[in-house]
Amino acid sequence: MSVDVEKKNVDPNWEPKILSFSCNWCTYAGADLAGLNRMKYPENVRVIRVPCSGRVNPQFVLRAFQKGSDGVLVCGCHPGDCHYVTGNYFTRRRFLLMQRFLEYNGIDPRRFQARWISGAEAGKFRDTVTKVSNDIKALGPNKKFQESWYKERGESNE
Amino acid sequence: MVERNLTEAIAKNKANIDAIQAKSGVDLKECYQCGKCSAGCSMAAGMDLKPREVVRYLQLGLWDDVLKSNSPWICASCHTCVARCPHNVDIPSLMEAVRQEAKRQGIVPVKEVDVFTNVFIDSVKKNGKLHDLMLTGMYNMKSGHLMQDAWAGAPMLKSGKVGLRPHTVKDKEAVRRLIKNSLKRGESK
Amino acid sequence: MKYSYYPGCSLSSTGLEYGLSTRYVAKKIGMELHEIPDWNCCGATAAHSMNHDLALALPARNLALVEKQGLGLEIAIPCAACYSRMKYAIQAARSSEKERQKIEEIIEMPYEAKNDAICLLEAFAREDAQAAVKEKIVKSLNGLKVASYYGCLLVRPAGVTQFDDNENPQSMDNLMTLIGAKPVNWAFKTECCGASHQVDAPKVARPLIYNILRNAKANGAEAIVTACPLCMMNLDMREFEFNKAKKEFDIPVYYFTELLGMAMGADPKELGMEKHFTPAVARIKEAFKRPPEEEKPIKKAKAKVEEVKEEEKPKEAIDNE
Amino acid sequence: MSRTGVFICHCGTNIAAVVDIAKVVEKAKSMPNVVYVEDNKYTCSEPGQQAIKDAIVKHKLDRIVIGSCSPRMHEPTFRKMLASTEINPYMLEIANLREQCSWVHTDREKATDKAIDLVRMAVAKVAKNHALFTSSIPVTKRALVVGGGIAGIQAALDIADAGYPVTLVEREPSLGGKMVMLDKTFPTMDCSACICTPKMVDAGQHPNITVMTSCEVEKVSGYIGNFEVTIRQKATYVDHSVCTGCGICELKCPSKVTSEFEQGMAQRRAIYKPFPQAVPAKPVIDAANCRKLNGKAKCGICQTQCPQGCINFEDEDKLITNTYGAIVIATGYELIDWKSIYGEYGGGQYPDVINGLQFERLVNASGPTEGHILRPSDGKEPKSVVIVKCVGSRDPNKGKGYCSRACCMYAAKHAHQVLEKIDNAQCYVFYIDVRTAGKAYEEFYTRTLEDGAIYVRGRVSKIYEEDGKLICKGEDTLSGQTVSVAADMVVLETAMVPAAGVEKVATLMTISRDNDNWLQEAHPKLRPVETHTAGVFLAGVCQGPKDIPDTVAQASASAAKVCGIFSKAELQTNPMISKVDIEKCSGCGDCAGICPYKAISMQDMEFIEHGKKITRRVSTVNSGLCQGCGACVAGCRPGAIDLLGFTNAQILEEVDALCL
Ligand SMILES: Cc1cc2nc3c(=O)[nH]c(=O)nc-3n(C[C@H](O)[C@H](O)[C@H](O)COP(=O)(O)OP(=O)(O)OC[C@H]3O[C@@H](n4cnc5c(N)ncnc54)[C@H](O)[C@@H]3O)c2cc1C
Ligand SMILES: Cc1cc2nc3c(=O)[nH]c(=O)nc-3n(C[C@H](O)[C@H](O)[C@H](O)COP(=O)(O)OP(=O)(O)OC[C@H]3O[C@@H](n4cnc5c(N)ncnc54)[C@H](O)[C@@H]3O)c2cc1C
Ligand code: SF4
Ligand code: SF4
Ligand code: SF4
Ligand code: SF4
Ligand code: SF4
Ligand code: SF4
Ligand code: SF4
Ligand code: SF4
Repeated sequence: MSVDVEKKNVDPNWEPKILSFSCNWCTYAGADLAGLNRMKYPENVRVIRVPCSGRVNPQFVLRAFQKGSDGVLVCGCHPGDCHYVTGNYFTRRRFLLMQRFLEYNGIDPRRFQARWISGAEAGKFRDTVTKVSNDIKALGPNKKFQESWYKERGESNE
Repeated sequence: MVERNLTEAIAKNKANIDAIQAKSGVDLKECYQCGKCSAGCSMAAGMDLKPREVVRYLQLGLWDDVLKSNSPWICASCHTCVARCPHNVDIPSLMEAVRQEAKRQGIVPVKEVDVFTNVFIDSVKKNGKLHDLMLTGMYNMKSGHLMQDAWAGAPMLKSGKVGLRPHTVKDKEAVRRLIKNSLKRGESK
Repeated sequence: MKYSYYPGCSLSSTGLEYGLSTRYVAKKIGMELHEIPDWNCCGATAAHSMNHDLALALPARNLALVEKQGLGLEIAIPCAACYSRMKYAIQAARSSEKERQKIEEIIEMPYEAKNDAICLLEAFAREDAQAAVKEKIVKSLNGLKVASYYGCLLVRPAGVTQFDDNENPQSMDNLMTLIGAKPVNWAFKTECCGASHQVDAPKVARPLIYNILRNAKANGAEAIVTACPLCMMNLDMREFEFNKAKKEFDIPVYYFTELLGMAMGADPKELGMEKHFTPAVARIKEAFKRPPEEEKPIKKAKAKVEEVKEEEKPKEAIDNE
Repeated sequence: MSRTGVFICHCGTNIAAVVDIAKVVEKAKSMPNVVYVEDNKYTCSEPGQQAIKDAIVKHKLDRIVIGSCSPRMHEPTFRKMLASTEINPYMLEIANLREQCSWVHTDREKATDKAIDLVRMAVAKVAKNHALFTSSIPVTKRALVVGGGIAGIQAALDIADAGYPVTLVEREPSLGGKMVMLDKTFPTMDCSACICTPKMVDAGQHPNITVMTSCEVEKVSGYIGNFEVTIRQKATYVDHSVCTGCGICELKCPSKVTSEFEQGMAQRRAIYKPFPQAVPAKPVIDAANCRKLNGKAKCGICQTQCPQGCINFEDEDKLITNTYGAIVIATGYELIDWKSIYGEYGGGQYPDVINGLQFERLVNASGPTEGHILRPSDGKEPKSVVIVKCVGSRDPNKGKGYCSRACCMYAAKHAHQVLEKIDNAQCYVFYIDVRTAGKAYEEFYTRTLEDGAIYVRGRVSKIYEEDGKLICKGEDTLSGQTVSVAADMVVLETAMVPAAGVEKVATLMTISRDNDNWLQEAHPKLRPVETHTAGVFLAGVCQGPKDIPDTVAQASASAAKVCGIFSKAELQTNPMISKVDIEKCSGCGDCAGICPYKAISMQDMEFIEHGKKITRRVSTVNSGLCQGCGACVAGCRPGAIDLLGFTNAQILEEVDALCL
């Protein structure tokens, strides 16, 4: 199995680009609550609002890595608490498949995470985002996947 | 009773109190002063500060009162308080941490407890096992309670419950080193 | 039923009877107790009053010796204080690699925290032991009313000992029922007896014993059973002392192993029972002479008859109308 | 080319203090399709909204992006605003610059960078937005109320009085819930039965209310306006249509069991009404305890005795299905099982340590002691009574972390009753705080103190029996003294916990529960009776501990919500639902299997292909049922199904915009 990129020649000011798909009912609400409570967390995570974590196509994740994202986080309601009853069960299944696929393609599985955060768990949102951000910072920029991805197609990564 | 200046107390003792929280693993904020600990405490009758009050005084920064209190020395570590506490405040750990700190500063509010502890450990240091006769004898001597429980001596000697000769471990040196190693590390935990 | 065995200092001194009776009963039921070679004192309450690391290291040396012993058995511990200290040490060593290494450094021996510790009471409360005990019973205590006293350290802190309920434990009561005694429902099963403070703070600690005895008496107990040499020593010796001032209590205190031994037909001397401060032999002998307790099945049968009757009555009522 | 307008909000200083608005505006100007950018102090305010409207006209905008607070806050506001312009309300995206940017970051430069990214993502997404249109669905003007306590009764009465039919489902044999068990109610001390039973009777006789006791909801499908609900009518073995409620059967039944209604302090028969004023005033057979039905004996006495011949031992559960436009849940609470968690209070071994509801029955004139406060153990009058508050409440270690909210007041009530009814009584109340947040509540508490109740501030550590007395050991934390009271009886005011089985109800209605299993309202302050499932409302304690005044207020509020729905002939649907491209659909049916609302069905359709008519199975979405979760979309391999408002194209644009 191929490993992730070494952290050579990384600009010390480098900030990762992290994308978080967050379900409207739980995690997005939790993130809003974190705001209401004036909690602080790293700036490098950008949230995309989706109605349900089950809405997240694997295609979105692929595209994110392909376009230069350093990490992707999918967040939804706790199993059993999905606003749409079962959406997050699909998320869970798809997530596992996706993670395996990414790993196979040489992406550290830590770059792709799924978490359950309820609308009340503002603190958990903050902690999760902070942890993921630190983890990915430690991993360094994600290039490997893009390179191989593009090379396969005989294109450059620029 | 003197008025307590909380502004001063909290500012002055914050470091000490933070340290005691870290050492005991107790978060003083967890306690909401319900008093269930004091109410069930087996030794409360002999304490100058009830278990709840120990926590309260620390919450308010009244550190010196707690250091001088006899409560940490009297606590029997029976864990009744924490078992019933709604917020799981580990008072015996707190008591232990305070007692060790007091002792470090040479504050010994209950001499007897200290003597007992020292004599006990001395006995273990000497033989690796406890020698009851030596424990009682040395304790009575050092604490000044010369005749305490002396009535029991004869019948116990007779029944063989206490012996003149101590039981000992074979590898006394190992136990001695172990004690030395522990004490040497001191509060390095 | 094979255990490593840590008797602790008391069992060869103040708790002599406990040691004798344990050996007796264990032998009877085929429980193997392999004494840890060259064990040392666990430090009891004194070590952790003095120093945190010492409180872990003293028991840990014994635990390391068990590993060296190489039998791979659980360790049965008769004394509640020793038991508590061992459990703390095991928990600490298992809590983190750092903690475990620290312990190894202090005791200068390898220690992997492989073996579990249980209290002797638990060993006897297990199904296999209970079945074996049942087989060896030759005499019944004929409804002798006993108050089972567990003290604090067997059941608290629950997270450390993980044994029985910490307010109303049952294991000793069950054993007592097994030998024909009748456990009383009382409220001081797990109240603290003052432990070491009976020596160094007697003024505060004495009333604890007094209250325990009083509640046992108030609930009709004819005897108290214990599973710890410190509890036993405190209760037995101080009851004797109270009675010297004013004859108030007539409640001998036993080790549960003594009562098991007696039910198995032991001679009190074999168990060391004549060594108690508060005389203990007569009470048992008297109990053996009592008329046997009514067997339960008879009661059941009676109840059945009643039930049928009750059902028949209304039928008649219908016929009448 | 689309013409996007971008509006950045300062929110006073909420956003502007952290985000460099000028820089965001500057950057936004160069984003694709953006033709106009401005910033406002308060975008949601009247002038703020007007500014947008003006800009739309002046710059011929066809879609807009607002950088402001969370879309969860003002998306509806701005959609409504757009409805009065040329632009479709769905041609709007909001960048969350407040909750997810200025409020959570402090580094001005980094926060500004993030704000720019968020605006860029919104600008990218909005370019792919389409106009969406709501459609309307008819409303079935019939309500279902689940739970027949005071909350359910009040909600049913209010809806019925407004002229709509209501079905009131209660799983016990009678309406009434807890309130009808209570003796007097604080703070006015009116007789609970006197104010509760008339309401029960009103509900039972109301022409618009169908009371269904011994019933439970079995299945729910459908959506707001049209819920299809299956109710299980449990076998009662008594034909209520002919039963006159004469009670002969009850008198003759030989099987006695402990009465739930009397909290275990009296007996009832196997054929029984829970209490005399039950509604309906007709008995049911408790099959588990009936000797005939449980097979223990032939019996059948009730059948032979009943003059009406209503007993039918062959009765079976029935399933009844009906359609409802809205649902109110009012399943209430039960008291925590303190016996299993408080060994220090005797764990239930002392009969004279009772809970609050048992006390209510003891003081109740129609209770087992006819209103005399007597000890369950020996029927003697207790002279010294200890009341312990917060048992299982505010105790995360053993019970629940929350405050049960009504017990402070009913503890005061109980103390008052002890002192009033027992001569020379002593009453001690152990408490941690006295919470009297209600009109006339503090006055009520003060009166109890004047009655002579001794309040001791501390939690009781242990209760045990010695010499016939219950010794309660506590600390009076105000004096710092450990104290003990030798009581004849102890009343534990125990925590409220959600009614058993609430999980099932919640799952059926797809509403969420909080960590303690209370049903979750849509917003703790501003939508306290709504749930996240449109058309399902909450009333009473099922949402969280509360007393009767609050329960009734909430019940009426939920009734008003229901009436609000019923006042409309039709409902507007959410247009953000999934849509199938039948050309691409392979007919695999995966989506239909995924949809949690069963909104997708597979249908055969006729197509003209190469000039030939062929029939193909394709997926169709029921717009009334689809809730817009998008699970089907992620599961469709050919990409034939898409979610309007969150299309694949829109989200991919967002991803691309970020990763630029
Ligand atoms: C000891 C005590 C004293 C009190 N005294 C007072 C007082 O003096 N004044 C005051 O204001 N408040 C008092 N209260 C509080 C009061 O009891 C509650 O506020 C009130 O009863 C709540 O009513 P409810 O309808 O929400 O719940 P409940 O009364 O619990 O009613 C819920 C009903 O729903 C039914 N149900 C549950 N689950 C289902 C299901 N799945 N399907 C169908 N039906 C179901 C239940 O059987 C029950 O009939 C007291 C509470 C206690 C415990
Ligand atoms: C310092 C403070 C902090 C608070 N914090 C919180 C909190 O954090 N959370 C919380 O939930 N609650 C809080 N509250 C309580 C909260 O303010 C009230 O519950 C809530 O505002 C009540 O709303 P209202 O509409 O009933 O009354 P009001 O807000 O008083 O509104 C009444 C309106 O009616 C108008 N009016 C009055 N008389 C007439 C008349 N004769 N004709 C026409 N108009 C009239 C008034 O001008 C006013 O606009 C707080 C209260 C205070 C004092
Ligand atoms: S029982 Fe716990 S919460 Fe209550 S006063 Fe004691 S330490 Fe504080
Ligand atoms: S552990 Fe100490 S403070 Fe706690 S109840 Fe026991 S003696 Fe009291
Ligand atoms: S639109 Fe939102 S951010 Fe702007 S002023 Fe209103 S509340 Fe504040
Ligand atoms: S006897 Fe018949 S009519 Fe009378 S209450 Fe019973 S079932 Fe109803
Ligand atoms: S059959 Fe007999 S036991 Fe059953 S309800 Fe009727 S009378 Fe009661
Ligand atoms: S209402 Fe009062 S008694 Fe009840 S939980 Fe809250 S504080 Fe305790
Ligand atoms: S999953 Fe896609 S292709 Fe399959 S039936 Fe549904 S819409 Fe058609
Ligand atoms: S979007 Fe969700 S609710 Fe709508 S059809 Fe698809 S799966 Fe069903």
